Amino acid sequence: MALFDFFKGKKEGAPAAIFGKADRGILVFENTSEVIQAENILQREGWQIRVMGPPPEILKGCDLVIEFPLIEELNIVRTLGSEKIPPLDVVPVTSPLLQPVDLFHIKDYGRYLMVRAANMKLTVEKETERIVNVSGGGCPDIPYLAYELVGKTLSEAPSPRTIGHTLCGYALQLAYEEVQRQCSV
Amino acid sequence: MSKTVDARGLSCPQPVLMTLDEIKVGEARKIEVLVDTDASKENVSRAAESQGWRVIDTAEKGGEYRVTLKKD
Amino acid sequence: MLGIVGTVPSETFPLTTGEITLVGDQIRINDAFVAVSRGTPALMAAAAAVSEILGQPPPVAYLIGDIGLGKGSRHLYKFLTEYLPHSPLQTLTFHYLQPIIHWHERLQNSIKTITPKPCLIADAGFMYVAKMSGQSSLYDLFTPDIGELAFLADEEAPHPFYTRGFILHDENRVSELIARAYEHNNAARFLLVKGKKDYLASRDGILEMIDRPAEEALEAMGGTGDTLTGIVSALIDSGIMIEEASVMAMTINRLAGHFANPSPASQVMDIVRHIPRALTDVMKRKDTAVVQKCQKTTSRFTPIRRSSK
Amino acid sequence: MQGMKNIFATRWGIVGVGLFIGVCASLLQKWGNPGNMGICVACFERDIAGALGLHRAAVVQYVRPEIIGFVLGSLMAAYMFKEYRPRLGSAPIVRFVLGVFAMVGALVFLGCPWRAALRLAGGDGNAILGLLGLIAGIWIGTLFLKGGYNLGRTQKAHDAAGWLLPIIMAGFLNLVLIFPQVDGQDKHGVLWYSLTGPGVLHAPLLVSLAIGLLIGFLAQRSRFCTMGAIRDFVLFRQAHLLSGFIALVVAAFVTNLIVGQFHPGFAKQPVAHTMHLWNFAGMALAGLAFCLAGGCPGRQLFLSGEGDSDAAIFVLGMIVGAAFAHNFGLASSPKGIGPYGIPAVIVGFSVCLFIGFTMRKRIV
Repeated sequence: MALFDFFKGKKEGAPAAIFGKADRGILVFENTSEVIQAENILQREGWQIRVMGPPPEILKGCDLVIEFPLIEELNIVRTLGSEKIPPLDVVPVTSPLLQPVDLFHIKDYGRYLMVRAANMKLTVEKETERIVNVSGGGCPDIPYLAYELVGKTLSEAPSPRTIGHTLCGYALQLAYEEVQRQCSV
Repeated sequence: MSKTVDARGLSCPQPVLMTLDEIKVGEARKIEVLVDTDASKENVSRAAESQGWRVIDTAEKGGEYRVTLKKD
Repeated sequence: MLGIVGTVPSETFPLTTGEITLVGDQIRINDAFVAVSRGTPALMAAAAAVSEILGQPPPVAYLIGDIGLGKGSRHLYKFLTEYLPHSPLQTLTFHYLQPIIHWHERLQNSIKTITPKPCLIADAGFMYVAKMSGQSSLYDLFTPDIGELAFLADEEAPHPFYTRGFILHDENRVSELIARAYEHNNAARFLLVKGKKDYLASRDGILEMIDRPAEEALEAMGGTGDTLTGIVSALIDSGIMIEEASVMAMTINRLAGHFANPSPASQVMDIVRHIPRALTDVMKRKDTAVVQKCQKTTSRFTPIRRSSK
Repeated sequence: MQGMKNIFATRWGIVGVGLFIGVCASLLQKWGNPGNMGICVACFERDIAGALGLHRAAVVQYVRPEIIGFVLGSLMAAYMFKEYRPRLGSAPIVRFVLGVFAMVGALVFLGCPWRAALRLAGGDGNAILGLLGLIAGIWIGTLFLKGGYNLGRTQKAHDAAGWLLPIIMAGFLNLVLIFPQVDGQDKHGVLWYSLTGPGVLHAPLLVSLAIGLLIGFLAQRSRFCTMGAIRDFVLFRQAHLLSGFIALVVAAFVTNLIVGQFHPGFAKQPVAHTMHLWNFAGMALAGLAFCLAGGCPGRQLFLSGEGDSDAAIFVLGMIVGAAFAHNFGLASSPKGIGPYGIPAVIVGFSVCLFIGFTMRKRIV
């Protein structure tokens, strides 16, 4: 019986890896801040897109790409062109894309609440919703984002998405969204 | 110099005795003690600290612990 | 001499090199004043404070503005590639820079021509790019926090953002993460892991752990890791061995944090202000420890001093 | 302390647990348990042996829910804190024999270390001799430990192997529920009950069970051990467990004072005799056996709950030892030691010394 199961398991496992996401493509941009702007525009237009990490062979450093349905290629490229952020390249997905982090870690200090997303930590004072600290992250926009965010309330502060340019900034955006969710509960 | 004490499968007070023996030998500045119960982990840590050693790490793997002790 | 390479969050700040001095709550490089809030200026401030007490020449800054687009970082990479082979630096600390793999490789090629090889320390974005390039083992010291350690341990992640979920940022699994980072050659010769507990590790595993004094509030505070990297850089440059310098730096940073009596809303300059006192304290303790050791040796009448293994 | 999120394993944790046990023991006595016997692991296991008909001493027959609670409470704590570690194979037969003679020694004194402490807290001066004997026995044991005595390593086992003693205990509880005590009857179904003597005296079943569960839970977390308290102090001058043991005595003493259960003296103490030498010798034998087996009778129950099957064998040894003690007239009574108590103590010592001297294979 065990032997039979073993072969059966092997047969079923194989095909999924070959087919899969051939109907998806990725948009490559100059830098992460363009990715984030493009994401804003495309989401506003209602397309089913996701921000992902590039496949390892085209990775340059600190970059993100947008995964999109290949069928919509023409419309999407036209839209981005009219918004003055044309992608550098459009590639069909062949190798697996890197998964962004989806884990949050929340620590309650009583008066303060800290949320961590990937490598970024954001701390707010619960009562006033004032951002009191930003830490973690090694990309150069983090000190800048911290400077812009710390001391402001969640509603006053610019969202990291609009002024950040790197992956760390993107992680901070995720932490920022999670804090907002936590504070609105 | 680092030594390893394997006290897995032994019940109290053997892990503590073996750790203290190694401390008394006085050669090692770092001792790694392997134990497999929480009580042994705590007893070994407590005994080492009473001898002026510090526990610098307690790592768990598959229900076993590696307690790393250090002498300044 | 210690060189510190990094960025400030400004689009207009020009490439600035020169000795770093602490003036009030700011650092001064030539005629430029920079506020010490976090990031590279915090690292520089801490290093300058330590160098001053030790009577060492002040550290030298290689600083440029970059808000994350990478423009300033590229400029700095290019400058260093040409400049470093002719520099008198013994210790180089790299900090917030945009990770760009091909520039990192060019910079490393340039560093390889320097003799004797300077001590290389990397933190933040520059540590990321060192790992992305698979060249971590060229470095002497990395100073990651737990999350960044998890990134070093994940042999597939090109950036901390992609660290896989099963590699937890768990304080209890530090030794496992360290072992994994070394297994795939994604760690420097030494790792100084910053966190609730600070660890010093090498390929042989954890060498030291310091968890006192403990201040809960420091975890949320931006810049506490930067000051630690600054302190250890200045200590190493003064001639102290990396192991010893790391242990001292962990204690000094914690003590300074403790003296500052912080809340989660404290800012990093509160800590920098207390570094001189913490450093003096640690030096004093070290002196007495040395004296005690000597007395022990003489009282035992042992003519041959045992070499420390 | 590094890696020690377990607050019960701190100094204040163990003191707190000692205080809790002391107060509970005193109150259990007030609520119905026999005099100075709020909790006595040896006596209660002996009562269980009687209830099962393994011996027919009519005055000590009752399935004590405290014992059941100890094992099941510890099991719960071990599972809740992921400390359940099924293990077995460290010289089981030796542990069985040690359990037998630990019980024989305890029944010559009329109590285990727990009861010795509670007797002291109740004013029974004979307990001092017992405690001195306990210390002497453990001291002998530590000499063997220093000389390299050990029973070898355990091995990992199936989860279910560690469940067996808890299942047996749950089975006992089940029997009590099926065959509860009927007034005036000495037997209901398979269980025997006492009509006179200490076996009649007991707190309400649910109270006993609840306190047993709580103590089992806390003791598993804190590693409370009365033998270890003395052993660790003698062996490494470490007072951690000892502080818990002392806390137990103090708490029981204060509670006894408050509820009027403190009666100082030597003569006419409840379930006790005044033959000092044999109070001392009996407890010395028990102490030596506990030390060689690595835990007091309570600790053996808690270890059984967290998966240590060798400790479970020791527990079964004690229950069988209780049957021997009463069937062969080895156990004492308030009138004095039993007819064969003296030779039993001598045989017990010989066996324990044999074990201590011969089992010192180096650990590999």
